Amino acid sequence: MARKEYAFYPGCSSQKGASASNYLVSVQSMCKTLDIKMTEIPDWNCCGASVSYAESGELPRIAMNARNFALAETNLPGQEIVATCAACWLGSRESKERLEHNSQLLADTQTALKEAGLQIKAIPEIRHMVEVLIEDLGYDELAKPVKKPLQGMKFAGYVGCQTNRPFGIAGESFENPMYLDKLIETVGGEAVKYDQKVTCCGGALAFSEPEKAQAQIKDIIESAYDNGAEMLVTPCPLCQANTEVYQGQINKKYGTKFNMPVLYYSQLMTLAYGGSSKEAGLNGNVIRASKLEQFAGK
Amino acid sequence: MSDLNQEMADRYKNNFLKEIEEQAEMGEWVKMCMQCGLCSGSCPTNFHSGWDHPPQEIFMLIRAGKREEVLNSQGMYMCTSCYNCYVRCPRKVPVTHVMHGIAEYAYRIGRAPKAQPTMHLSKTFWTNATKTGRVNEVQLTQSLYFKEGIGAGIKKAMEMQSEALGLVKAGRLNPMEALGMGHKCKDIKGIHAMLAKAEELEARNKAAKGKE
Amino acid sequence: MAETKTAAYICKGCEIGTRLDTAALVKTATKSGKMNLVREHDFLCSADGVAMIQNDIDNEGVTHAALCACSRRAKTEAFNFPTIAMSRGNLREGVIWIRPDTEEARETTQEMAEDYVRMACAEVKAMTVPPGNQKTGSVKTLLVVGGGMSGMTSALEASKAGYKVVLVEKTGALGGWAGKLYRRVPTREPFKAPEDNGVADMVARIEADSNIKVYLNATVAKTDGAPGRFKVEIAVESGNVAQEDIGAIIQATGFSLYDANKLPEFGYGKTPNVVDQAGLEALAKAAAAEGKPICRPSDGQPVKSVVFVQCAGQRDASGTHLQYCSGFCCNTSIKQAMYFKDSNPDIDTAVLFTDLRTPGNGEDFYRAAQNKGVIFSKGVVSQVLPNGNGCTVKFKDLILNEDTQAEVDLVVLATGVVPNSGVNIDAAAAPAAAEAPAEGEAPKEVVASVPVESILNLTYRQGPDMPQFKHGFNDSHFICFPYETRRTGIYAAGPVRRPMDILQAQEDATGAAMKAIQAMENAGLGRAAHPRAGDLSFPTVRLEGCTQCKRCTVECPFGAIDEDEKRFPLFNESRCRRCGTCMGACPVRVISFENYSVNTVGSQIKAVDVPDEFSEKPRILILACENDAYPALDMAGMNRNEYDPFVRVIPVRCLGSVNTIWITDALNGGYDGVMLMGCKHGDEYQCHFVKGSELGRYRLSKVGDTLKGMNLETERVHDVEVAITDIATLPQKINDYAALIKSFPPSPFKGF
Amino acid sequence: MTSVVATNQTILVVGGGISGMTAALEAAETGKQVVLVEKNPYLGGRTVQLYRYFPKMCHPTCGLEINLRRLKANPRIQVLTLAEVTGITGTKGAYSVSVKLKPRYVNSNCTACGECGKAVSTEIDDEFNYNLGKIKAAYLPSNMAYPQRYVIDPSIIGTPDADKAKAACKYDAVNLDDQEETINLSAGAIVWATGWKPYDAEKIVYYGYDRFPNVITNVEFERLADPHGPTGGKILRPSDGKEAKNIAFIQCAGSRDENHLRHCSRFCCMGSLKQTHYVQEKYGDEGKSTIYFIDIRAIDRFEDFYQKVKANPNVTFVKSKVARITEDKAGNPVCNGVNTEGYIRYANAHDLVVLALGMEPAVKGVNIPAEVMSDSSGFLMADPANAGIFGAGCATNALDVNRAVQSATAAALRAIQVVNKVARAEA
Repeated sequence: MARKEYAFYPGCSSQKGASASNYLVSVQSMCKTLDIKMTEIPDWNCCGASVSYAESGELPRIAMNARNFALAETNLPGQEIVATCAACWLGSRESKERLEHNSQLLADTQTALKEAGLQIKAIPEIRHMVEVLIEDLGYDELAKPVKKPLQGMKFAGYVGCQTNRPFGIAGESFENPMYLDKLIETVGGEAVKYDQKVTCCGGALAFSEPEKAQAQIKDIIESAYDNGAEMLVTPCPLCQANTEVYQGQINKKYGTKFNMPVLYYSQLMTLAYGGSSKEAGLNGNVIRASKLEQFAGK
Repeated sequence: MSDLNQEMADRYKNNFLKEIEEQAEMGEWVKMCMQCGLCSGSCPTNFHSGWDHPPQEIFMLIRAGKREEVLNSQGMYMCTSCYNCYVRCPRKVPVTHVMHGIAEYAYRIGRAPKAQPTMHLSKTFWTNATKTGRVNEVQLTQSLYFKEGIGAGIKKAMEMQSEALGLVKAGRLNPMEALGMGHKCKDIKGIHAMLAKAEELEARNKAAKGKE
Repeated sequence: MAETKTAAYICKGCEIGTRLDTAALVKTATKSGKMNLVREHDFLCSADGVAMIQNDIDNEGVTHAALCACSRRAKTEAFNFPTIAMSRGNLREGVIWIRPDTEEARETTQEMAEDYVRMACAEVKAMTVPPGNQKTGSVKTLLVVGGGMSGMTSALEASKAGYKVVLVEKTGALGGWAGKLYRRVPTREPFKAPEDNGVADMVARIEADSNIKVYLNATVAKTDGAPGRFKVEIAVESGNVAQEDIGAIIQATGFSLYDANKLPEFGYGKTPNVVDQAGLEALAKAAAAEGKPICRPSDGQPVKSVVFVQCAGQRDASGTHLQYCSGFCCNTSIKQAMYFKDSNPDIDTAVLFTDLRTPGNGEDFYRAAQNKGVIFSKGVVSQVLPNGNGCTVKFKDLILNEDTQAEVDLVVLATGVVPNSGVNIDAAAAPAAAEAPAEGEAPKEVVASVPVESILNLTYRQGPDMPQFKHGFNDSHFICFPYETRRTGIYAAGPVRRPMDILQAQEDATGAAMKAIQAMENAGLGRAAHPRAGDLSFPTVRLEGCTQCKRCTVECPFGAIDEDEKRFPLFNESRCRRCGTCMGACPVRVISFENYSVNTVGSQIKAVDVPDEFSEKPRILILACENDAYPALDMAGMNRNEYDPFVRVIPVRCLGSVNTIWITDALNGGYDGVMLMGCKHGDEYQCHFVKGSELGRYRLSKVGDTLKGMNLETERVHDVEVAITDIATLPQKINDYAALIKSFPPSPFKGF
Repeated sequence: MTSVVATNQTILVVGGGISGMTAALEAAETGKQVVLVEKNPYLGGRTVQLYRYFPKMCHPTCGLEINLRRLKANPRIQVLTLAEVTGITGTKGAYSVSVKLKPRYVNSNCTACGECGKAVSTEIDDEFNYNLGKIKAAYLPSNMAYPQRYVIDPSIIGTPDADKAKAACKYDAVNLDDQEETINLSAGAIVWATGWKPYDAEKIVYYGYDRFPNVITNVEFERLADPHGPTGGKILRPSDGKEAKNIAFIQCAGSRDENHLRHCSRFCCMGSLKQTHYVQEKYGDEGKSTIYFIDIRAIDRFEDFYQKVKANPNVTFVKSKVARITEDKAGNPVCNGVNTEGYIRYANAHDLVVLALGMEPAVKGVNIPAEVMSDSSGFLMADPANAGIFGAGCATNALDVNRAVQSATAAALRAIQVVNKVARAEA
């Protein structure tokens, strides 16, 4: 019997072989150490993400999320839904809010769900992995299993948007949230101060408006470098992908020499808890975090 | 599609604000804007290259009944969903959602600007995600690159080759997905039925409005 | 009257004892001060010291005491001896704190102290304790002129406090502007919808109130007398005149809307479909009465679209129309827009504004209107053109930055308010009262737009109505004292005082009632009103010496002095503020107060020891306004900002009370210079007696000739404008002036 | 034990700012007994912390001097400083009020000679100057402080410094055994005039008041401009003491904002317009001011003042709510936003940014009986039942000084109505 059990909503990017598979790997290792049991919601589907707004109407988008709620509720009764992806978390939470505040919408959603042989009674709480860590366990608990503090390593905690706005982590300010810095410090690393902590990475516009997105990404990485960071740390798959994958393109366009690894908080924690490179999913980083790999090797 | 546009134009005569309030998701918030400019000032994309209309100008245009200018605007598609405007708005207007809502409406009645890249992305993403219930990242990427035809697609694919390769090496991009293998939901039928019903209901609700 | 016994007390505390030779000071008080009793004390303000003085008063029969210690502004709780005449010699802030503690400074510092001791002795001997005059009127009935929201509120609030009220309304019904309203702007949370105008309820309360006597269709034909004893004649419809004894007066005569006919560019008068805010209220009332929607005047069809034009003829920098903002129009237009939206949400309702001004909770009202679908556009209207049964409104949209236009059924112009303030007596009066042209024009034009009949018909020497402030309002010039008018016991309330909405007007009217009640109470006890509240002294005049030059009657800033049938000045004591301007003005010096007179100051000037021309010790007299300059000098002392040892400072009630004889006496007495310190005058004057410093300076400008006549450099008399905060700069100014004086040869009048 | 004479015909005024003083004086000058309770060691409230008043540009201390003269001349007012009302029981016409008196450690023997100040060495935050500077732990709060009596800061009690202060006093005015006490007094009516506080600037996170030294508040700016303030009237910016000649004023910092203060605070527009005069006064044409605004609310004749400032070529108006403040390499605060008149995106660097903070009623969280109602912003509302407790000044609404005094004068009458009724009943 684990000390905490949740209905796990990995989301499209955090599946095996998907763009954030290394996130998944590290989260699993981290949870193992922390004795958190995450049971995947059977046959969960995509949240629709914010970007699907233009094609889908409100109801179809809500229905998609409602289906996940129904599945979680029936198969994992009484468990809160935990998402690791910022977009999944936001999409689900927004859907929950609207369903609970708009009876017409709820009724229509139920009618749609019936087509899939489902219905919702009570919508479970929607939590982000980070909330579980700092609210249900707390920094002290998270510090206990630390075997190898990440001494002398400088990270820029890159919070980005969707774990931060509009809901955010309780007690944090939208403009200057501290939780990621605290997590970094909890595992013995140093969190550098820089002013791009909550700048948007361009999100989905990395695809459709690459110039705009990359210009923003440049600001973020640059500021991280300027303030002495060796690596970026983020809680969001899309932030991770955007800030990591496009560094090459940015170098081409701006003549910069960016080569900054971008990690997930869960990877740092896994390592600090004594996990291997593999368990931390370091092999999943396009820009290899060699310093961490050596650290893990020791 | 465009006759739906005509139908709406006729239904709301010159009252574009009412049209938006009833037809666009969260459109009822447009009237609450006090033109302080905080949203436009908070928007990340606006910094880098100008766009035709930032959020609060869109709101003002709607009130001024400038239907074409709004529906054709690129503005809504510049939204990265960063929610800066949303959390800062002194009138608590959910700016992000209003922008999304107007974009969806423009698209629905066939007035969205042609070849709007984000529009295209949005469409592609949704189609992709709902086809199997889960996103097929490779196909998504492909269909995005090839939106302007094979040539452009290959060019872009080449540009992005190193990135893609990197991802593949890192085990974060599964070439097999190109062949439609990989992630999908079991109950695809159920999902499609559900979505069909949802779209039907939504259409019915919207159609019911503004008809007294 | 007990016989006079004088005493001087020298304090040795706060280093006075160590810095000064107090034994010598005792000698000075005895010898040249000629005090019957002189005592030293180590710590005069201590319980023991105070007891000592009290004992002398009780058992030694001391009637006059000169306390030579700290400033008159310090230790007032301790040195509180209301039964005797008392002066203060300022040895601490005025001497040791502004002088260096050095060997070479010791002698001049001691001389300074000795002079201040002499001056304190001289002053107190010239003083008597004001007995207070019980003859002044004791009527406690309040007259309220104007039966609108403000007037009704003043009446009800005064009655509630137990006072009788006479309420005069020139129309046939109470209610005023508010009575014309269909609804009023909400006064309580949630500030979301117009509420009942509240008039009926107030009228009912007034009718039920036995304290309140109402005259309808009545005007004030004549107001004679002074606070506590006004005799007011009220002309009633029948042509009869009613007599009322009145203690104090509130003028709550409200406003008229600015005449929209002056705005042809906005189509007013060209089509009935352009109305002002009153017009819209009328339409709304009519519609409500018939249970119909608001209709277009031109053809009686229901209004489908309406535009509100804010600031129509207001905030006009060109000076053609009103320069000011009328404050309430934004909320009023929002309210009127709601008339339409609440009845039918489909009516297009737009408000065109440049700055939307909804202060305080008005912001909630603004939001509520937006929520109801009222459109707000930041735009400037250039033209409104009649167009069939509608109007074309041309305007520049400042947000979309384009010229555009709207076709609407109805246009409402927010034209703003013009005060019903009566006759502008200053416009007619002396050049001293003339405003700068830019300021002047608009108000005159504005005032001209309402019939200028006198409202109070005061029999005052200085005119029939209250003096007006900027733009014709009967406002106060003081930020800290919003009710201070220049007519004692007469207060303005509501929009006649400054533009305001109903809620503010009611608050304002309650405050005005407070002041009026206070004025009645104090008049009855012969006490002065603000700012010398409670002062029991009052001006006495030796008529046998009066030359009937009328300067006092003309100059009194408060219109306190009339002329009797024999052309002698007639002092109306309860109108008097005790500023002393009349005393300063009087060329034959027949006007004085018991505790402040030509003599109390003159004797101090004479008391100063003026060394001979070989001593190289000039003497400079400083006459400092007690409200600002003297405190500034005090604080200079507290901050140890040193200044020249040859100055001798005498506080005066106001520059206006300075009689030129003091200056000529000083110069004749061998003083080398005279420095006058008074408050700022002119448009932004800071004089607490309004015109005091201005009049004082006007008088002093004449002294130049006297100086020439005496063959003295005109710079020897120097006037500085001083603010209470000039703590660091004032000593510098003194030193600079002293340096200038030292550059002149010694006064030739020394030793005569 | 402090003794106060008070009966059911006494009016208690809570708050010794300009509203409280006005209410107390107007009532007393009408012959009523008044007890005036102030939590600071001095009277005058926030107005005495202002450099100048709009629109006359005159000095608040000028009016304060008059009011203090009125007060000194009036035997009917008893003043309690360092005092806070902790509880009220009873009803209209018969209240029993408990007042907590904090120790001043200096008794009425004090002559304000200043020896104790010279003697102590400990320095404490200068609250009068919004902590922009330091002062000795034995101090006279300001030149105009009334009572004109020193204060010894509790922090040095029990330290040698306190003993030095005591030793330095020749008049036995320092009493280190002074204890906090709570007294009870009766009152027939109560005027609640506890005024306002500036909205907490740190809550507007995107302006970075907590992060950027050169982002300050409008109330702090008043102290910088005041010749008797911490910088001797020089407008120097906190980060490096450099003369701040290019200054931004951000309107509606907290006001008109559902995330902060829902109401419009009324005075801030005029306040900033006034403060542009300070910049002009200090630096002439070298001083540049930029006002970022939504609507300029210069109501009634204040419009004249606005027009004058508008005519000043050194003042720029930008219709825009600044979206975010950042800091450039030189440590200059940079205002980022969009000018809504023409949609010009700007990122303007300034030497100093002044946040025109809104007004929050200081009433919040104070124990006043239920019969006193406050609106959702915390401002006291006129009680329809007209009980015996009346709000005055900025405790009731966001007001400028002039309107606060009006409100206080009205409150005085309402209180008098109650005690007059009591008097008639008792007669």
